[in-house]
Amino acid sequence: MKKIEAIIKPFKLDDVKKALNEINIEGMTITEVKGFGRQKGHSEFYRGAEYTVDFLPKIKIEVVTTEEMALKVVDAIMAAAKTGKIGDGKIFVSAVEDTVRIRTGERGKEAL
Amino acid sequence: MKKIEAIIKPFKLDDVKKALNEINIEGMTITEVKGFGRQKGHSEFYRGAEYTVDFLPKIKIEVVTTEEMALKVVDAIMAAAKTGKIGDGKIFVSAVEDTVRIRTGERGKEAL
Amino acid sequence: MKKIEAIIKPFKLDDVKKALNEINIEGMTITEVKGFGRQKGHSEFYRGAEYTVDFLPKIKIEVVTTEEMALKVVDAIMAAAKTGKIGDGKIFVSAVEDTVRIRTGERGKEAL
Amino acid sequence: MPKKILSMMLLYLFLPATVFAGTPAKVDSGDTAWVLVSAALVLLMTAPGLALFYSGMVRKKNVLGTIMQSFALLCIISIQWILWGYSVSFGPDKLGGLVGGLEWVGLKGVGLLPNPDYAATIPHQCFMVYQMMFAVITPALITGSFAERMKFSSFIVFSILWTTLVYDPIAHWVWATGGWLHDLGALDFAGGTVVHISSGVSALVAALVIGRRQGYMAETMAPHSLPLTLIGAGLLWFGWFGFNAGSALGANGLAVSAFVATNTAAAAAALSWSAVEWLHRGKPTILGLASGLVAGLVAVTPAAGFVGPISAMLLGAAAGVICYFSVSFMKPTLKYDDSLDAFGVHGVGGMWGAVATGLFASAAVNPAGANGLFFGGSALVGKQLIAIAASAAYSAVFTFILLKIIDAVMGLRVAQEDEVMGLDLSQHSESGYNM
Amino acid sequence: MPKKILSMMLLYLFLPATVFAGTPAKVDSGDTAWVLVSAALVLLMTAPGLALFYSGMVRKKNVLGTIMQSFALLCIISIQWILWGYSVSFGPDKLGGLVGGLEWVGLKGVGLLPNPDYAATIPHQCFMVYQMMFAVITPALITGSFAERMKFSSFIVFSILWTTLVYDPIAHWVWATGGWLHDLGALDFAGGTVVHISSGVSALVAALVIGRRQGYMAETMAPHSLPLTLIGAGLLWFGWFGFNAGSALGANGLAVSAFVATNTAAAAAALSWSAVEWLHRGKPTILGLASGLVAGLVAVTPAAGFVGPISAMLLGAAAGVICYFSVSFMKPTLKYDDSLDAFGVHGVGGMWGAVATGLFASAAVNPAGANGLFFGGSALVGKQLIAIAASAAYSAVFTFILLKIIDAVMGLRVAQEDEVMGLDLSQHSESGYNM
Amino acid sequence: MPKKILSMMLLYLFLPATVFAGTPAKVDSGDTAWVLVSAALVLLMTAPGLALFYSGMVRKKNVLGTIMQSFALLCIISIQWILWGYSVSFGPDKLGGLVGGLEWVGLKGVGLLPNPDYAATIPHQCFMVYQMMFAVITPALITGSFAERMKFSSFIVFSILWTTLVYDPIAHWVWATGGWLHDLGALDFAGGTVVHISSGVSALVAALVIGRRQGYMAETMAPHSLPLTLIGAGLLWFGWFGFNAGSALGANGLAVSAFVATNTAAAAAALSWSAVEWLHRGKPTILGLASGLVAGLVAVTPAAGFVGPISAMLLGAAAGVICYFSVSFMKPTLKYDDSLDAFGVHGVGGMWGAVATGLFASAAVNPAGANGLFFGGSALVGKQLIAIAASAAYSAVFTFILLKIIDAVMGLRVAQEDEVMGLDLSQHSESGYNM
Ligand SMILES: Nc1ncnc2c1ncn2[C@@H]1O[C@H](COP(=O)(O)OP(=O)(O)O)[C@@H](O)[C@H]1O
Ligand SMILES: Nc1ncnc2c1ncn2[C@@H]1O[C@H](COP(=O)(O)OP(=O)(O)O)[C@@H](O)[C@H]1O
Ligand SMILES: Nc1ncnc2c1ncn2[C@@H]1O[C@H](COP(=O)(O)OP(=O)(O)O)[C@@H](O)[C@H]1O
Repeated sequence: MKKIEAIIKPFKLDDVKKALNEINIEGMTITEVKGFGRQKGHSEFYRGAEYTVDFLPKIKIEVVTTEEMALKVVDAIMAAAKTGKIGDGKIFVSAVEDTVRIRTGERGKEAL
Repeated sequence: MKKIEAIIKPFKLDDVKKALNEINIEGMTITEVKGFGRQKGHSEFYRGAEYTVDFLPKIKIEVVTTEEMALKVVDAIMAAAKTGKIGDGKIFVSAVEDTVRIRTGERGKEAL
Repeated sequence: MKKIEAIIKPFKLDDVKKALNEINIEGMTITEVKGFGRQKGHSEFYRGAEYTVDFLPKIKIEVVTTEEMALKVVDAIMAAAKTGKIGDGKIFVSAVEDTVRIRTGERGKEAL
Repeated sequence: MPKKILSMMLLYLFLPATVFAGTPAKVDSGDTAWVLVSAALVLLMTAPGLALFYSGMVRKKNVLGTIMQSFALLCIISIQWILWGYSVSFGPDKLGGLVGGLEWVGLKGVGLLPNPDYAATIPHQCFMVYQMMFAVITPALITGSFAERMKFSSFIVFSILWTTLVYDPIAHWVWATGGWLHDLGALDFAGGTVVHISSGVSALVAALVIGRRQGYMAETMAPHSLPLTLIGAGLLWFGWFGFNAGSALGANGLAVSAFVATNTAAAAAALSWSAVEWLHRGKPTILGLASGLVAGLVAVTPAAGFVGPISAMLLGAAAGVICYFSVSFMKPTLKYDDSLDAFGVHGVGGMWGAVATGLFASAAVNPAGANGLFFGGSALVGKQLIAIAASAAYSAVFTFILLKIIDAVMGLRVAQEDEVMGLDLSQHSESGYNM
Repeated sequence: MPKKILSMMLLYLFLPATVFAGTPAKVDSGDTAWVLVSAALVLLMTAPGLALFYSGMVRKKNVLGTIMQSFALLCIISIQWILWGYSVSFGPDKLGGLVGGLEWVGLKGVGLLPNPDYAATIPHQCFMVYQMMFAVITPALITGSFAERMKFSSFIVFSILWTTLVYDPIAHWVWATGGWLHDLGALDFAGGTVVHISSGVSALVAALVIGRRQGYMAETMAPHSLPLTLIGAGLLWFGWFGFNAGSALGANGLAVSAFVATNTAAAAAALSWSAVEWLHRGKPTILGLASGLVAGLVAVTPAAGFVGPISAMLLGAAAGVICYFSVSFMKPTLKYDDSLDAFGVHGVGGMWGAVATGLFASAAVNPAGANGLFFGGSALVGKQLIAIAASAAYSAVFTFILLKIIDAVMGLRVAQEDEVMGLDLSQHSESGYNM
Repeated sequence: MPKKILSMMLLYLFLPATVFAGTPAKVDSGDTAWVLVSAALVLLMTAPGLALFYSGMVRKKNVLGTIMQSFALLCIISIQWILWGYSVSFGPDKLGGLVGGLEWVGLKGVGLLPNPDYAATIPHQCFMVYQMMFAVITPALITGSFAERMKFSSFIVFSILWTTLVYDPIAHWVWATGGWLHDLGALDFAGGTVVHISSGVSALVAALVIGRRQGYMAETMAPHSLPLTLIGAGLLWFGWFGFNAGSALGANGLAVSAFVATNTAAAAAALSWSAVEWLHRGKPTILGLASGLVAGLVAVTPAAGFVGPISAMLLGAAAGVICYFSVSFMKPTLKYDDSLDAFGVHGVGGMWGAVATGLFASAAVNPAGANGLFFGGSALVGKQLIAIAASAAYSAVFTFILLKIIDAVMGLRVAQEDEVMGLDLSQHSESGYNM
């Protein structure tokens, strides 16, 4: 099994969710994160003080899926999350050894 | 070493924490996440608009532990987090190559 | 490729970011998490009730990087995040199979 | 012709008989200004004051459900009061001091000239609308005890019945011309008995009948946003000047005296609660300070127009200590779940205030009052105890009966999974925060 | 000598001619107290009342931009009003009832003695500053329609021009001595036409000219913090007593009557909105209740000083239902993005209120008013319809022209990526929350 | 018999000698209504107004600790004032204008009849309680300078001593019958010297003695919730009408004039601050607008009852610019950590206001005042400068001594790890938000 972690721009979440549903991915977990990268941050002013904010809001999507589906998932996210502008984000793929569904105790692919 | 990631219902956190402490797991990290799965979401109404909310609040628990303990941890979480209703969540197991304790520089099992 | 996940004390974030930039790490993702470990929590009082809080605020930093850089990253974080007091946190290292840059479709090291 | 008849009928339906506009000679503009401001201030106490004070203390998933209860009561009781509540409370006495008659239903006869029975220098409707705000806040206080678990529909039914059957009669006993506690000589300047004892005791009964929240004393139920609670506490203090000093029904020396007593008791109680907590827990909390100030405001309510500033200080300081103990020891010992301490602060504080009025009242401050025990009057304390006992017993019994009937008919409590999900989503399909 | 001349010149520049301090015989202290309090209350409605009501409903990234619009208007119109706005609105009539002259520019001649044309018992400046607060809140109401997407600089230019060219003349028509709608006999006690119809209709035009938000009807645009909105709703209710009962310009029977009507209509509308929603959606929401109460307050505004409590109840109940439908059916059907329902609540509610004044007004409540249709007066409704049509048409046309010109000159809308980023960062370089 | 003696003794202990209820002939109900409302408004400024204004600007971990300081002061100074503060400030003059005697300790002799020395138409206790609210807010203003790092216990000790030894005497100098600055003819309508200069200068000294926050100028210390700050700013503006227009001590032309001046200066300063910021930074911020409006309110405070609207506009516009520079240039250059700009806004704004009173005051507005430089009076500015110098020097010296003593005895600052953890947990064992 593979875990696909994608860091995307927050306003792309709906599109990505739809793209994943279209390829029958029906489970995912998302987290609000902050990203630092090439995308420039911005300045904020509070009275005398100027602060540079370079951690920008991003959404992390995690999908655990079968090896076969993994590539499709990556492609689907890529297509849906792309704006072409700096800061679109990254996708990381890694191995997952086992999955368990808490409700039933099913393991492996059954549990996805 | 293994990393056990469990996505659970938020109100089960206390039970899971207790179950883990009972098997002498004394370190863990939790994150507020949102999950999409088979569990049905709900509708919200704001004046004229109806929004369907299908990302539901979940807690992600991460425990890094030894291979030997990994199974015990999975079982403990499963037992404590189960309600038997859809949406109880998933447990994912993956490999961790190394662990470091920042305070002391200890590595590997020592660092857990 | 390696993924380095570090759980650190929140007020050390700026130092860690600087340390990483110094070794030319220019991408990272951070998440607000809560940690349970040896570090003692505290009590809070709300009228008649006393609650023990033992999940403490921490920051999780995730950096995906090349095998060569991985050790440097670990060392940089360790040096920057250390206070020497309990609760300084952990660093976990694991394997990442692939990375994709959404904007360009680049894969592998190019995408970092 | 038919048109004229129709309009006459409508006139009869829509208008109180004696409504005449303009300012009759006897209306004093300064007094009217003060009582109008006071009415607005008491409204502010309920919404958003109490709504915020309470909603900051609940868990995030119940923030809207909690605010909703106060706002809904403001709307519902505003209508109830005009249709029948004012008449049942202040209408011509029936049954020898027990209840008001229905002569003033729909505000018939309640016009813009003063009614000297109640207030000689302001329009009768001004008195009516000022009293309305008291009828609004009283059931809202109860909501603290069953917070986070009551069905919204049952809550509405309960509130209308409770206001009509419990609040309105007790208001009549104490404040109406001919009310039996009024004639007995029990003193309640601004509502210690009528507002705080009635709501506080009913709150205890409600907490017992409805039962504890799931996870009570096991899970953390820490306040989700103390800044909200503190905004509420500030607005309550501010609004309470309308509540207490407004009860002088004019901008005169008595109002000033009540204003000073109110402020002093609130401050003293906040400090005494904090001091006891500092000794007991090692640190003073801001929720403690806020709870203490409310306890002081509650306790001084019946006494405000009868005591001098130093008496108010002593009375308030005692209130902070007494309510601290009721909340920190009595409640955990007896294990009832009075979630936001409606009984612990309003019930206990209200009873202490009623007793304290019997101790600290001084005819030198208000000749229309009486001397309390410390000022040589021995009769007053007894009357105060009768008023406490009567209103507490009546509230307890009727609240119990009402809740049992409603429980049988439609259920009091939300379903178990709805309680886990929270009132905001389960009762109102909304989330407090979408951040 | 030159120094004396300089000081004389400065005196002339800086001071209204007839300013004299102290309390002239005719000033009534109670009336003055009430109108000063009312002016402060109406200020509170705008900032922070309306600012919070609106800002809780937008997305987190626009919270400051939304609050900023109300606060900026408070500052800008406060200055505009003193420099020329009051004169254009209430100055000596010009053009046969269309506009005020410039005689009172810079408050020249607007002193501390009463001006009996407007209010015989309070200083003229007291009337001026009370009216100022109305001029402040009116453009602030419009901001709900173009929330989350308007350029701050363009917003400022629009607001100054709109207030001068739309609000000030309409205020003159309706309230100034010699204003043509005033002389026609159209009734508008506290600003149904002047405030709510003018702002509501302009809001609709603005929503259409500026266009929908990106992602409208596709993305979730749920309110980011309903507790903020509810604090705002509570402050609006509280402040509206100043708005409506203050419009009696004294602490008298009329003020009391308006106070009671205001409270009653708000309560009835909140309940009727909630009831319809409960039937339609299966649950009552707190945003619904809050919207309903504002709808009731809007609708009773023109009527407050002319109707009794039961009329206010009926008028309010209808307002809740009518505005519910405008917001829940009309808007989604016609697909315009009146983001926070400035038209749906203020425009529609204001028109209903103006019509309802023609139905429910009763000379028995206020002899200075007239009888509406239900009380045997057949002429009033027609006059009300003329007032509605004139103010709506005038507002629509001028708002359209103004917006088109500003769009051509400097653009109305923020850049696309700025809209995605939010107004807080793009217009003000600040974040609402740093938690 | 013994009982009667006891009650007499208690009477003597608990009651001011001349307390008599009812409305004596000379009390004016309109004036009393206005001053009571004003007292309530000034209370609202401190809690929750200032508490929110300040607490929104600190980091999340200090939100409660910051709110707590304002609330605790409200309680503590309310008691201090009754026990001895009012007597030290306004009691019979001692030492030739330097301080009040202890004759009025415990409000002995401060009753419900007017004291014509201070206010001829309202009860003496009404004046007393109105003045109490000024004594409450003044030390609360200082808390902005040492926010996020002061020990709570030391803060309390400091505040009681500071109010007694600094505020009370300065209030006596300026406002008491016989006070030396009063007799000198220095003008301070509502507290520019007494409230803002004294607190602002003390704030600077406190910032210097306590030292900078850990991480100052290195870490981000962005406001955690600007919506809280904006609610506070709105309540401050609203409450300031009580502060300034209430200082007329009646609902008369002077109150109206002060009301208009207050509103105008606030608006002008908010706009000028925003304009300068727009030029300097490229964008106007809402925290800037809010800071500007407070600067305007501060600056107009001493002048409110002596200047016309156009003067107020100029005075306010200058205040916005001056305070912007003090906050944006002076503070970063000199590198002191006046965390929430208590000196930058209140100290600097207060001094400008006191000078501006010497420039813009006009006897045509208030015959009880004097003509400032621009109106032909050359003497006033000098007196104003003496008042500024005296109060600033006295405040600075005594604040320095007090802080040094407290530091030696019990420490001023929380431990290093407590500062990192935040005041909420370390001082009060509570969290502001549990979301
Ligand atoms: N090496 C990395 N490890 C973890 N996260 C990364 C890494 N590089 C980038 N990211 C994440 O991806 C986001 C986008 O990266 P950025 O360099 O801004 O633009 P782009 O995706 O176009 O290359 C960052 O905000 C960060 O969250
Ligand atoms: N393939 C997946 N990858 C990542 N997270 C998942 C996946 N499937 C489910 N989840 C997480 O598990 C939660 C529960 O899944 P759900 O399908 O609702 O019920 P159940 O656990 O009973 O099968 C989801 O809300 C989501 O957070
Ligand atoms: N086995 C573990 N798995 C995941 N996270 C852990 C584990 N052990 C510790 N942590 C994280 O590291 C943080 C610090 O650990 P703690 O035991 O308090 O101190 P130290 O890092 O000094 O050993 C914890 O708060 C938790 O977030």
